[in-house]
Amino acid sequence: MTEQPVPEAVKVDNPQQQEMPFAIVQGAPLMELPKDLYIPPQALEVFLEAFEGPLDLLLYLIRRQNLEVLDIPIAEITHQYMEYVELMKTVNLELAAEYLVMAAMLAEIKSRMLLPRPAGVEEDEEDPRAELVRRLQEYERYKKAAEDIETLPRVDRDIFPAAVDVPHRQVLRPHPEVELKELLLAVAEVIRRSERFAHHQVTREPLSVRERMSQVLSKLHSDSFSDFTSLFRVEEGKRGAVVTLLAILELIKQSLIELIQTDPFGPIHVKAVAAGTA
Amino acid sequence: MTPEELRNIVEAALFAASEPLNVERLQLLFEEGEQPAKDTLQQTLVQLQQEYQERGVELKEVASGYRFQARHEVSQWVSRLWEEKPPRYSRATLETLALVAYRQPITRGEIEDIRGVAVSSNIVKTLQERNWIRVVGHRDVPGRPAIYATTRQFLDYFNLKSLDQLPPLAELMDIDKFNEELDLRDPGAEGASRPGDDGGVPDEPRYDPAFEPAE
Amino acid sequence: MTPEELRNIVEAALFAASEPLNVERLQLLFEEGEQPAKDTLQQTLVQLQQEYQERGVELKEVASGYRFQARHEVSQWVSRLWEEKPPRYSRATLETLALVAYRQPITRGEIEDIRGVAVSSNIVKTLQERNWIRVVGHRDVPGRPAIYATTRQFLDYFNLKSLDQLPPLAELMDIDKFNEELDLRDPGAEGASRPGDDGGVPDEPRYDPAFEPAE
Repeated sequence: MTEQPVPEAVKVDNPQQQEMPFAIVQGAPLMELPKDLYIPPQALEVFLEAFEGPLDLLLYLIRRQNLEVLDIPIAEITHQYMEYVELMKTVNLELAAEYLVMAAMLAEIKSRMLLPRPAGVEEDEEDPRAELVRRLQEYERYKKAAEDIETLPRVDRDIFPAAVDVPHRQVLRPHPEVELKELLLAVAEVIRRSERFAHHQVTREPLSVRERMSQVLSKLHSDSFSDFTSLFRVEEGKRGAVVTLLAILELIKQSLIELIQTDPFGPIHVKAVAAGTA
Repeated sequence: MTPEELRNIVEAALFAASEPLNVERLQLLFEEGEQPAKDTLQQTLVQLQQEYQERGVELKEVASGYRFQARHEVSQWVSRLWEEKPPRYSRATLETLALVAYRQPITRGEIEDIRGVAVSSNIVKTLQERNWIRVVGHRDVPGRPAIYATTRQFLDYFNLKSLDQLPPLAELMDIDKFNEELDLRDPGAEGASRPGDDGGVPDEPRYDPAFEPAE
Repeated sequence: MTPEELRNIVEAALFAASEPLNVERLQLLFEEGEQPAKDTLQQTLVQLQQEYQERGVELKEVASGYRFQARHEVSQWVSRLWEEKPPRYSRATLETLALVAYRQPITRGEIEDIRGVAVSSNIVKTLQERNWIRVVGHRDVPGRPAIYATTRQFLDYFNLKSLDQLPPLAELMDIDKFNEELDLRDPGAEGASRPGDDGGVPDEPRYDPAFEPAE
């Protein structure tokens, strides 16, 4: 960040504050902005830096003469302004470009003011100064707004927020969030891939059966038998019984569980095949 | 959780956070399912504001939430903690900032039109790096220039809750009135075709920071 | 200066300072000739310590002076101010989880067969630590591989009552149709060209209830 200190010359529009040297030119203090048109060439750059552009300079010239913006003596102001612009051109062409546009505008206004108005012709035309006045006023209100903002209390200068340490701070690493959509896209993608490239055809059992397979498996132990009927729940009705039966058959097919029936029509017992840790 | 425990958590969080906290942010301090209602938190904030009424720090509401800060009355002593001078901003920077604040959303070209001088890229960059202004879109004209607006951080920095707490803009004298005063023309003539009229300058900022999307 | 004014200055300075302050440093807040005695400041510090005894922050004496800090009791909540942004799961993790959900009970080897690529132990461990999958048995083949299934927490997280609320595989396989439907159901999809959209990740709910298949 390149924060330049606001030059003292910013105070030019407060004529009562002229005790401070406006600039030091070859060792000699320049106490105020030149009242006549002569600016020592060495001071020109300092002089220009004090202004934020042609509108600012014009405002300064008007204010210095204690004029209302509305009563600009265009001829006089234009004359002074042009003198400054002439000086600028010799030093800082880039900057002068913007000032030249303003000079052209002033010259145009001046010429229109000089032309005699044809008698008896009702003019629809506005006063040629109107546009200039509008721009000057518009600029001045934001110049003022900037000054207001400068005086607002602000952090670092007038506002001091509190800051305390948290000595027992814990590092919290939240779990990633997953949307169901992501999961579904992942499964679709992986199955599609496997079907395209592998010999492997993924069968598509209803999910209820697969879920039930997990449930049955987690209920069973490998070191003791459970009652076959304990796997069924009356409140689930026929559909539930079918799902459970399909799950058991699939588990047997995959050699994950075994069924034992000692007598015909005797009770059926079931246990997990492996010594699972579940 | 007792009201005292809740108050202590909110109090400590406000003191520990490096930026203002709002009610939504405070809710996130708690596990899902344990989050206090917004009303409850709002009451806690009011309670804290009262408890700190007579103390060296105050709980201040700014644009993006609440923060504890040294009370104005003691700031002359507190400021002596720092030897460095606070940063100063050039007139060009402040005028550019003022135009974004009062005329947002606004393009760089529009700022230049009003200031009558080019706005350097550095100024725009500085203001963006400070998080005071940001690009909120692009104007649909050739070159698609960026449109700038101020941020919540801008308001926070200047101790403001919303843009309408900015000092009011000076009145712009009506051009019609100007024409009358010049006494050059028929007093009744209406300035029907004011040059450069952009449809009226609003005195109030048009940009509502409440619409700013969360960052 | 009243004792309250002095306390407020010391209090504000301690809160505003970024490092601990000792009595000598506190004296420097005042103009020469107006500096309170060290004893007076020491008493003020003791008073502040007492006033903050039951609050969310405490005044603690450390080697280089006094500082306010969040009380231990509230630090678990306050710490969440700095909670890191949640990372994202890798595609391999999501595919593994998806296969456990749709093909359970399933071994790691079976997952590898379908994915055509090895599944790292880390992935399985991550999903187990999240309590989304668990071992429900071991297959009776050499190596006795663990068999995995999803958990109740998995269903809870995705707001499902049972697995058959997931769309059947056959429906998912029609990927174009599926994508279209996702787009239609995704309320965020229409904001593709919002002005000022800086490409940030929109805050979408992690689960769209509209997504739930009709029963």
